Amino acid sequence: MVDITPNRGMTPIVKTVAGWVRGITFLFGLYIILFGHITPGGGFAGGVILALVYVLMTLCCGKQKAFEKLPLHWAAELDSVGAIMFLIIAWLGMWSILGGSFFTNYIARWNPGLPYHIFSSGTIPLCNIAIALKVAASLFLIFMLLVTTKVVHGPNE
Amino acid sequence: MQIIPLFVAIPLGAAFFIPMVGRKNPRLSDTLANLVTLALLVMAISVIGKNGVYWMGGWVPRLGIPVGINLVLDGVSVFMLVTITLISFMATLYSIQYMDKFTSKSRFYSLFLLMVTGMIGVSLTGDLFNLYVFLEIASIASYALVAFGCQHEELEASFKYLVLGSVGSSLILFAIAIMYSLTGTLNMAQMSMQLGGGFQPIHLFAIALFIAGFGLKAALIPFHAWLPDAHPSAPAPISAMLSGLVIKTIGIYAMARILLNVIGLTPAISTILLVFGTVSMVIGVLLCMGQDDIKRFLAYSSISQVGYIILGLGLGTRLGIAAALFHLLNHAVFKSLLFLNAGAVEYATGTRDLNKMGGLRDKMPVTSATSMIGSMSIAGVPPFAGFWSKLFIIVACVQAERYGYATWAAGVSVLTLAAYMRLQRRTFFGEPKEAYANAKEVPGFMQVSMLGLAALTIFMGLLWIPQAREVFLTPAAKVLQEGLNYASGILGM
Amino acid sequence: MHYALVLMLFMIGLYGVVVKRNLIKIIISLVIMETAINVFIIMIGYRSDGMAPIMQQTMAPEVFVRTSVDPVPQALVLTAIVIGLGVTAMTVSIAMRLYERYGTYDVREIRRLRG
Amino acid sequence: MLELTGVLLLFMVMGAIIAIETRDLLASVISVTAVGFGSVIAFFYLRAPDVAVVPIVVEVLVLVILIRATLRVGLKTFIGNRAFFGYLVTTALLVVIFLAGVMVIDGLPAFGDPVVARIAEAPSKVYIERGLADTGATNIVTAVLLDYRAYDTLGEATVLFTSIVGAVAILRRKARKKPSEPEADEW
Repeated sequence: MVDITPNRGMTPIVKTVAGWVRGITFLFGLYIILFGHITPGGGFAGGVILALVYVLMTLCCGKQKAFEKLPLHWAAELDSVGAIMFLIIAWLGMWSILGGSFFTNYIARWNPGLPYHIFSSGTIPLCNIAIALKVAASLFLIFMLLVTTKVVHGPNE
Repeated sequence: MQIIPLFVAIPLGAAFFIPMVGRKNPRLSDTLANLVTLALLVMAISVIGKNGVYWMGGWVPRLGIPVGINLVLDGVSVFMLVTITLISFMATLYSIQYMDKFTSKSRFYSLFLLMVTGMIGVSLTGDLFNLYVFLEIASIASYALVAFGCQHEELEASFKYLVLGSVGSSLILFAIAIMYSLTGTLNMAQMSMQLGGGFQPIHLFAIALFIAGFGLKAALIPFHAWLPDAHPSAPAPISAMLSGLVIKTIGIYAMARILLNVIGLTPAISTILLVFGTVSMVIGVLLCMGQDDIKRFLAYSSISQVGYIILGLGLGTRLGIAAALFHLLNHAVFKSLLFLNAGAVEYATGTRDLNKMGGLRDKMPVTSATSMIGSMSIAGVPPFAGFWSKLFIIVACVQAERYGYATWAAGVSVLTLAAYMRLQRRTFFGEPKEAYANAKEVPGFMQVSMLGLAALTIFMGLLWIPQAREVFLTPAAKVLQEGLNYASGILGM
Repeated sequence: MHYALVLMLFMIGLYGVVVKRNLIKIIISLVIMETAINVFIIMIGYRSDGMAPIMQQTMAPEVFVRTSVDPVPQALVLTAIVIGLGVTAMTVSIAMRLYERYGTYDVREIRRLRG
Repeated sequence: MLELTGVLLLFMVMGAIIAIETRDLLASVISVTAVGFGSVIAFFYLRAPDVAVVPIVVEVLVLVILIRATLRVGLKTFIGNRAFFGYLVTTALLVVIFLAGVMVIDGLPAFGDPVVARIAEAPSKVYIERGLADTGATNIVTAVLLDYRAYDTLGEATVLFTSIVGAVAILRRKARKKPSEPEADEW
């Protein structure tokens, strides 16, 4: 059974393998995000994969290691930043030069780009990045909260 | 109509922003939240009498096929916007000092604004799935807000609310999926055109799912189990929002929009609504009479008053719908006033038990006076606003020749009066209790918010005079009453 | 037939929510209901012998239009899954706090939830 | 293909029954994850790779969270049903609803006949035909998600944000304070 008590981890074998897998998974997550408008995937799937990298680290190396990489209050702030980015991308569309309504895909209206290339379809990749940031931060946050909160029976106040 | 998406974007942006900046500085989150709700109120008042359809992303319909999501600003939406922003502003004003009792104020405001966003989104949207998404935003924010105090009572109530609310959402989503499969669209206007009468059994199944789902959200009588726990447990401004707005927006408004504007009010649906309304009205008031907890008392009374609104909507006549909407607004104002009063009493004395109170009139003059006004209004004493809306619902019943329902409505009104007299006598009159000798009036902003709502309660009866009615209530009632004409207005055909 | 099976899955979830008295079992039942609806929505959009709604360079657009499954339900389900995840996370956190108070997940020992 | 989907659904129904009826909470959590993975495979078969990618990872996360919640209990188990009479009434009611549903669900269009093939005015038809030209995205699901119906996606991101803020608020150590006390900073 996975031991998730702080400051401890699993055996060196697991840690080493997780170290290799970590990089590959991270790259895979980035690929899913950036090519979301061409192949299956997108901001949500990619964001969850990025969050799972941290989950993996927490499970095999203990929570201290993951906190070093991404402290909890940073995660909370990244969560807000990602959401605000998405909202700003949408809001820029209301500027009449760019399109005049909320969520206009103003880049695609101006230059749709070549189909099947990464720089195509306007704001969609940008939205994917913002969503991925937001989703990765929120899921990391919720995971850490639920896993590291000490649940002990009895009144605590 | 560039202002329409801002109704959603402004509170949303503020909700994302406040946790970032407000963590260290609670006064900054107070200011931001109040400014945002005030701005929304001003915006809502500025759009009274306007109509418009806003296509997100500039996706205007192609050959009558709506490809994007639309926001619809019509009579009912404006009516709901004004109601929502008005109560939200009063509740944020009240929260400034009331919420000092709790930690993490920035998260409270963030969740509060998300709940407001959800309700505004529901009242503006013209797309069925979008309605579901915003309904979930409002619901999830309210689950979290009910549990905000983290006491066992609050957590239990929130869990119950969450489970029943999620079941309701699932039923609604199921119904939306069936409707999509049958009509091929999610746009409410186009869906209404595709349906075009002549229901198969599968349509009726979807309608039943809709009624059950929204009934759970609105706490109609067989589905009311969560409300008497959830509404009292929340912090007072949230109780005011839940009873005053949430059950009405994501329950009654959404149900009325779908049943009246998309599906069309058939005689069968009308009867179902009338029966549900009457049952909620009668049983709600009977359950309310025996309560000793002041907030639980108010919660049961909400069930009863919601019954009046459903009854008026179920009549389907212009007068019935107008009176129902008028009662919706009135009830939002005076029920949030009463919940804020209950919160003030709890703030000063630390208890909600009616048996332990008494004689608070001299200690808390503002709370006592405003509470008296609220109680008079909800009990239907002239000349307060509640009297007029109940009177017109009864008149509408008589006009539609539903004499039985009219009798029930009048009878329930008398019972409500009796129940509220008992509440007033036990709380504010009688012998002062020793234990609360040093109870004193609540701080300034809380008083301001209660006084504002009390003033509205007194003067809102004026909304029924023809000049005001033509601007505000009649256009709203017209949209719901004309039913399926809704579609042609939006798709421009 | 297929739809009936999905309905059965949904009703099993509903049965669990209504009947079970363990908080974790109730959460699990909610998850099952959500899964059932997601599968149902995707099934609505399925076209016999269709293909995924992702265009390929090697395929003519006309063929794509004729064979692609409906993309809208897929977009809806993506949204619904994330909403479900949010609800689940929140339910679990409330359940954990309740456990902290009472040392049990049994509804019968938790005062208000009775009935 | 249709048979395979049916078998998968049957597997999911069985998994759901086990998840709800087993006495072991851990087994129950694992069964519900099996149901989730069944839905993942069903999504692949139903030509929805976009959707299938998300639940794979989401199921893993839900599994970890739920196991975390159950592990602390010491796996105390009990038969958790209502009192007998109430149980009977509820079950009967649910069976009636189920039978009614089965009766009417034939009214739905046949499985494998989506709205794009059936209804001329369906917006999804426009998406398939004009999606690439309108948005430049070749993945039509992404085009719908982030351009045609981007407003829904904003709502979806907001739902996630709401639940995270809510969970953080619910799990905070200290919820109440004196009005005069300064705001305590967590973390």
